[in-house]
Amino acid sequence: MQPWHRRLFFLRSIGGVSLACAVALAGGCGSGVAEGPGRPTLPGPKTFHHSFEQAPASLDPVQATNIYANHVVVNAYDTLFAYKYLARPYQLKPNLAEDWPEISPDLLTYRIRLKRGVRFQDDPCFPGGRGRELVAEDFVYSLKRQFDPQNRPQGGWFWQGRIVGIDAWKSAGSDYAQDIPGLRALDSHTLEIRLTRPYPQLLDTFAQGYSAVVPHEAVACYGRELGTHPVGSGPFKVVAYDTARVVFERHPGYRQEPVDLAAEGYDPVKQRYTGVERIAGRSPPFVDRLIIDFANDDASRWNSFTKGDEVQLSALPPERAEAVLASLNPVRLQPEYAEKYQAYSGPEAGFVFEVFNFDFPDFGYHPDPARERRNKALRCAIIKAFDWEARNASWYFGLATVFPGVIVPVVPEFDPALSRASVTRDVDGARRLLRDNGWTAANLPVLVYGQSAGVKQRMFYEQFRAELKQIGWPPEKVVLKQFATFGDLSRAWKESRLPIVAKGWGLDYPDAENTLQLFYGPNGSPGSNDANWHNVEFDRLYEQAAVMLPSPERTALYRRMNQLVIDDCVGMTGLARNRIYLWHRNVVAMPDREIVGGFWLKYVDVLPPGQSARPEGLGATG
Amino acid sequence: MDVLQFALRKLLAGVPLLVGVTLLSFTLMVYFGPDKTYELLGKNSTAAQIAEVRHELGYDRPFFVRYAEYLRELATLDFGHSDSTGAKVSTLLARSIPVSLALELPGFVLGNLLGLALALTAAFHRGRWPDKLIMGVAVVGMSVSFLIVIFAFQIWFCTSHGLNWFPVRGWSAAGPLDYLAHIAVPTLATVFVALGYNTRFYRAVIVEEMGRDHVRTARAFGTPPLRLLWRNILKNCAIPIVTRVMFTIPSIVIGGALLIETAFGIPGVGRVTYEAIISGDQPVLKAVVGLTASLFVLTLLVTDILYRAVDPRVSLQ
Amino acid sequence: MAGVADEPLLSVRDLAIEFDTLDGPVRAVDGVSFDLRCGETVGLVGESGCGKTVTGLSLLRLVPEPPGRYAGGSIRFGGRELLALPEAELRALRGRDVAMVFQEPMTALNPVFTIGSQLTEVLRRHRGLGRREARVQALALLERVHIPEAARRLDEYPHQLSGGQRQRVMIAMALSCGPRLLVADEPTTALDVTTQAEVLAEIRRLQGELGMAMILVTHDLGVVAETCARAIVMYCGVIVETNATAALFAQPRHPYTLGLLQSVPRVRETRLAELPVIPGRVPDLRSLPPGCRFADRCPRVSERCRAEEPALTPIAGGGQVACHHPQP
Amino acid sequence: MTAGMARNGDGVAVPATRRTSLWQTALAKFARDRAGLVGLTVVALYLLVAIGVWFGWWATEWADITGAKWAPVSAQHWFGTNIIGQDIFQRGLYSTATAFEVGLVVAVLVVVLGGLLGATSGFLAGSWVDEIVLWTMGVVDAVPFYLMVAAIAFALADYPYAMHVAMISTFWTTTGRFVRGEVIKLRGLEFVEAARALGVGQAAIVLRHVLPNTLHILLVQMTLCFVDAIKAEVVLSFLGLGVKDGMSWGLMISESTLEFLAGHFNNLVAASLLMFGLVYAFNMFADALQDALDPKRVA
Amino acid sequence: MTTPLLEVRDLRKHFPIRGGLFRRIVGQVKAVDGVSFTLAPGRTLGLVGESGCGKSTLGRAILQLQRPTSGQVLLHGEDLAALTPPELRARRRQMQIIFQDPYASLNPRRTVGQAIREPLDVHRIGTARERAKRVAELLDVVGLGPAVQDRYPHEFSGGQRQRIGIARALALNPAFIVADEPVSALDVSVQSQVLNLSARLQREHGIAFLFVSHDLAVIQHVSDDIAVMYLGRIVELGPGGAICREPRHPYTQALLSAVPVPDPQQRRARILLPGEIPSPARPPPGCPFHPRCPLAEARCRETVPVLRSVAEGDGGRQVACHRVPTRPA
Repeated sequence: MQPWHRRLFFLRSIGGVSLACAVALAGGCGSGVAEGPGRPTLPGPKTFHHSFEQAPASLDPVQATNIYANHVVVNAYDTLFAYKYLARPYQLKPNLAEDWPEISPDLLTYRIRLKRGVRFQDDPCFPGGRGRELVAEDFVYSLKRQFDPQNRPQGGWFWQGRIVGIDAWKSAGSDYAQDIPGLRALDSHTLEIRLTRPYPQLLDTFAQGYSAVVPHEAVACYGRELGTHPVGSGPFKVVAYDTARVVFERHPGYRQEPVDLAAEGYDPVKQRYTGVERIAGRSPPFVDRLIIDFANDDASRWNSFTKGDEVQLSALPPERAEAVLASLNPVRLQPEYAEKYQAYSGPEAGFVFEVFNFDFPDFGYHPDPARERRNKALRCAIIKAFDWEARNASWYFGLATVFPGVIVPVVPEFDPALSRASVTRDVDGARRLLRDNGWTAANLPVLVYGQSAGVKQRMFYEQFRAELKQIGWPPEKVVLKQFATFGDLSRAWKESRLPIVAKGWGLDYPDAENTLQLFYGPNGSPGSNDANWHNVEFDRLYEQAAVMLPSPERTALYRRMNQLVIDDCVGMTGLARNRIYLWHRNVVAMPDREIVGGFWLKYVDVLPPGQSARPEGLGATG
Repeated sequence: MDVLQFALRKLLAGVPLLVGVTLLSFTLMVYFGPDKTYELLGKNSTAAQIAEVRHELGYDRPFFVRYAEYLRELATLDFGHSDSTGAKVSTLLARSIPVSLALELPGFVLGNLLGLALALTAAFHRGRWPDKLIMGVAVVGMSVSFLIVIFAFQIWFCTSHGLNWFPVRGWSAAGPLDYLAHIAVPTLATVFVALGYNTRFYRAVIVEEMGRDHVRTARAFGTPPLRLLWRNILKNCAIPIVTRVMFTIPSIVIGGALLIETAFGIPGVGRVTYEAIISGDQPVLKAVVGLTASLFVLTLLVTDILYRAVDPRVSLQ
Repeated sequence: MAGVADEPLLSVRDLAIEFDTLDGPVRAVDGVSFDLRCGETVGLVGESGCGKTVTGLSLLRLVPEPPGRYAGGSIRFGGRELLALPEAELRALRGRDVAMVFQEPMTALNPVFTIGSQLTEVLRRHRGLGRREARVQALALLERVHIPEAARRLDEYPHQLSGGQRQRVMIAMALSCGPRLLVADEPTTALDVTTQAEVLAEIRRLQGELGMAMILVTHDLGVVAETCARAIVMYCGVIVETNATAALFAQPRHPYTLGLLQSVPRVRETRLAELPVIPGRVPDLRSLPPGCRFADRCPRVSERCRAEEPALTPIAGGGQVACHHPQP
Repeated sequence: MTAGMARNGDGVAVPATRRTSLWQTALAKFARDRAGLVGLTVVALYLLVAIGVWFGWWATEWADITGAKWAPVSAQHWFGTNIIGQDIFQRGLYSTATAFEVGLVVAVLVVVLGGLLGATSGFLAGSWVDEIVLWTMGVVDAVPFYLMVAAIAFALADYPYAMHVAMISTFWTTTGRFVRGEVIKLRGLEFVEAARALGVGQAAIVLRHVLPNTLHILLVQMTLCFVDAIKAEVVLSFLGLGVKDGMSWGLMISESTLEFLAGHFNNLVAASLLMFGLVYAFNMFADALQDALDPKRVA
Repeated sequence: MTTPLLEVRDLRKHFPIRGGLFRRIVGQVKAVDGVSFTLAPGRTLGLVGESGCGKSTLGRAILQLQRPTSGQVLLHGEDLAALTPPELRARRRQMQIIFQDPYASLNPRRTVGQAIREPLDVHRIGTARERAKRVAELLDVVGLGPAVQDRYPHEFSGGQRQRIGIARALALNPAFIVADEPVSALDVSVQSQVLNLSARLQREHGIAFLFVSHDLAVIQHVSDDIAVMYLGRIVELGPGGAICREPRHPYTQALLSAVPVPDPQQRRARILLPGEIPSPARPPPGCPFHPRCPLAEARCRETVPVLRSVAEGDGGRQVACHRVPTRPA
């Protein structure tokens, strides 16, 4: 899920992490990069400096739970598959895999061949300090790590119950010497995976940081510290990492794979201004050094970006949108910014939403069917009272997309024609609903609005309370309950203790299934169905769609499920933010942080200062 | 021998304190503290996974087993690995403590020296306008919230809404200029706020000392003012001054300046600690609290020995 | 020695010292005048609050300002006007020409420096001695005031000495530069009787040896009687009587002096049933009665006393008394 | 001899001017302190504001959305509006009441707790009770303030007064130490010994002779604590450990951090000024009170 | 002699000195070290000695304000040291104390009336009206007048406060009062007033006094008998007149000779004692006075002299000195 809700407000508002070198790094900051033989002599290493609003907790792939972690993991490690650099909507491509897998007709057996000659980065954990070749057994080992509790893995749910024998392997004590029948290396470069039932998203899961390939030598050598000391086969090697920044250097032994722009989904009309044509036919990575600052604070990132050129690419803080943008759709910069920067706007692969918890008889399921009907009216009234546009205006500066239901705009199954009634404010309608169903200020239940401890979260509550007051809900019956840590909030969700769950969800893969599963009955608490909504028809449709490959039929099923969620007034949903990226003109990039996150970094190139990546002949803005 | 025995006795006396602090902090911050479990869970978890993670974290063990484990870690100074990043706790602290020190020492030293200077000025002009002016400003300093000072200075010195002279956040000690640029505003804010309290404190101490008989004696023997200040006032005020200075040390070294570090995005130990609290990173918490307590006990000891050094009347008994 | 042969060493004229209090200024010393010749010892006696200590301090201009203030008069020492002297010259004078011994030897010495350090400090400043020389001199001084094991004492701190020894150190310090005037402010009040006797004997001896003038500020008539040639009696900030000690004690002329002398218990052959007393209490300096300050307590009071403040006038027998109706 | 004031020849004149208790003396002294009086007046004004809030006379719409986002300063919105269109002036006024609630609750309880424990340990100095109290103080003081407060706030996450508990349990040691020191001093004074010599019981000695003589310390500590509590509230609320329900200056300041980047400072300025006014006035008042109650200066 | 009102037998008060790693008791300060005497009703025993000799501790130990380490204090034949705290509180009606510091001995937060009434309240004597009457009476007796009872101590001068202290001590009509340096802090003119007052009250009420002072002249003025203390022990005890006329113990002699006399005509020979008073934590062996004694000889350094009667039959004079000849058998 998207970690917006876990930014405790203090982190968010003031908790900028360091922009520059930490003391420990001071020595390594300005020197010490050996230039590869035969490279043109440059004034210094070619460096790309990026900023990011949060530090990943751990760099161990088994804990690559969010885009922040994935930004590092997918660049330090390799995954079998990856998303194409430029294709939108997102498309998979083989990465470590030599080609697409051979899939049995029953969709249960996958045979994947790996590229030969892929080497791990040099590291003291290997004999002689030299990285060895990556083999199929490494992938098997890496996936097993997701089922070894000692690693505190977080990605097991992708494969649990789906790969034959993997759960048994875990319950037998996670003994790496034991084989898993459904996960085998047939030879040094061939994998065979057998499923218990069709899993159309399987290859997507192999593009996740969770499934990145870890050499067992590194685990043996670093143990828990693998989380701070990645050893992979990716394009970059982590040379320094703390809570303030991560510094990568080029992995000199990275496989030579010239960029085929067409294969990456290049759209000359929309993407030519970025200058990505310059990388065609060259083998990434193109920069010697990659720095990602973790700066929680918008202001600090924005300042670093605009002040010098130490940070070359950053997201535009919504607060600055009015000052920087000339128009939003399409994105155009004000002239003074357009001279210096390039911009791109893309929708978030995820959304924020608030759902009712149906475990609460006050407005969820109730033994008395009449009361349950009245409860539904109550929920619908609250939904009508909720003002998405106000939230968009206040907090996202109008840059977000409000949409009905739970199928987010970024996935192919999104239906732009869907009625917007469920996200349109209707105070009179809400009052009428309450009145017609016998709800008065006296008998309305107390609403506990649970949030994490942040000022923004608090203001959400204040906004919500003020909106409810307008439909006649007494303000003292809307109570805020803030949780000191995200863990505590998460626990309250998982223990089904909060009547309203407000959270965000980041897509793991570009498939509506990823958000629809949030409403699948068996996923109830402590699973991801925080609403604890149990709809027989929805569950049936979900199970039916879950084993289907993408098709119009599946899309239809998805949309019916979506409508069920809307019709039962399960919650206020939803809003997807747009991110606006700005980067210095000498940077060649098509930035993106959605879905897995970070896979674009290896394609970034930096021109000498003063040069522009923007092709001649294009307008100043675009 | 005397000093050694004294030190031993004080250390011995520090044991109950250490037990108390560790017990209190363990109970509050670790046992009832934030729960890491739910941050380590996958997105779509099951009850079995929850139990699994709790077991991995050791939450399912009895209180006293966990407490004993804590004491063992403290005794061996081996706090293991962070639950969040997996980094060694010692590495984490070794990285952040110097940052906090480098960040706060200038402000601390400057705040105290300036406070002392202002206090002396005020005390020597007691009752006249320089005194009234200085003390009036000191009350202003005491009345402004640190938080507001930080924000005001940050906006004023570091953003385009003001002078825009210094980096708004971050930390770098790559070179002296870099370092100065990064500590300038935090130091200014620290000094501004500390000055009010320091000036008042030092003035009270100095005025009290100035009223003592031996100062009159020294004047009666023609001691010039500067010598009077040094020999009869400052040296004799050493105990309260040493106390104040010494007891700030544990909080700088281990506590860090949470607000400054958070507001200026400086990866010092204050932030590491606070992040450990909010993310429930118990190994880090245990280390910080345990080390603080130990340092506190040590400070008590060193302070007592210093008392002896600055004032011969204090007996080591 | 500077000054005209006839001029007294110290000449105080109409000295007035005020203190600021919450209730406004209070005159602690009001029109005090007296002279002191070289080598003379004068006792300044009176009860607490009579202004004797403030007068003593003013001779080195040590009255704390604020809250104190010199409100008038003059103090001439060796021909120089102390009240007009710049601070730097005063500093050169203090400790060298005029030295002072204080009441509380415990607090009057700096507790954080050794005896030797404090002694040599004075010697080096005023006599320009080198470190080693000063130490030799300090040792000699301690021996001179009869401190046993003087060499060891030099390296000790004040708190390691007994009260009597501390006061001896104070005296040694005061005498270190051979001052012409010693102001001793209740030098023995904090000491036990037997120690007091020793310290007084020491002071007397040294004063005789060095030939310096001395003002002994005390509340103890016995101490004055045994130490001083002349006595000045103060009451409520003014001098009420002054005379040679022998004459003053033999025939006190001011009713206050008489009352004071009579009310002191002494070791007598036979116990008295009752001590003679001065009735009433010392008036508050903030609300002094008009006329004689002693009028309310005086057995010889008349209307004139309540209206007119008596001036210090010479009397037969050499002294001076401020009384409209002096005792015969 | 003053007429009618003496007896027996050893009778004593007693001053005719009449001031009674030390409290009245202190009051008289305080009344002469201009800065203190100004401070007190300003504090009283703030208190009036707070009372108005408690009785619902004003600032009733502090939670309502009454305007546009970031409306500028106008007759309708004296300090403009915030990011969701709430009136900043009303929120500032409402926060005054919060400040008083926090300040008073914390100050009173700190003084009660610190006074009781301090007095007990002081009176029983050297006993095991004293040892335990001293140990507790040492333990509490050994944990850095914010760490301690954060820990308590987390441990009591569900409790609306976690912040108050946190402040009280850390602030009391200062008062406790002061009172302990004073009680040890008092215990050695002759009037306490006199009471024992008269056969007064232990409890009565503490209640009648010891505690009343620490009241001036308690009062001064209470004022200092009040200020500290208000200042700490701001920081704690800012850190998300503070006020759970309602509105406070600390919350306003934390709110303002959402607005810096967009160049809106109304929240920060309003909360800062309001808070500075109260704290400065209270500091002046506390100073004057301290001077008035200082036994060294009561003469 | 009649039955003594108060009899003190071999009273000792030791304070432990702690030291070492574990703060063990490493020594004792023998503040009072084996003191015995008797006091008859209505009489005054003057206790004189220099600072640190244990005279104040003795007074407090007798009153059980500091529980003695050993020995007996018999008041009317009853051993106070053996009583439980409640029993002791009841006995406090009979014994009182007047303190040295007129500023510290009255609670600044309580009025004069409350201070004087407190003993009556504590011991539940009389009705409220009777108590009020008694307070007025007492204030009258000490010369302050009942009008002052609503005032606070800080409004009074030192002498007046000492009168209040006396009134408080008298409230319960005690048989015995310890006066601990009651006039040391007062000016001469006030001192004589207070001395006269206490003498008068003693005569009128027949109170026995233990009058503690460092001032031999004051002691001689007020006392029937005088006890001279040195380092926790009584070195000489006897009728006041006799002791002052003809002191027998070398210490008493030195003490007497050191008292300054306000009479320039009377120049006496001083006996100057060498050295300092030793610390009571490390008293010298043998006679505690021997290091400073001009008469000291070998046995003085070894054996502690006991307080014993000496010749001449002058009212039971006792001296603790080897060099003073014993009364012939």
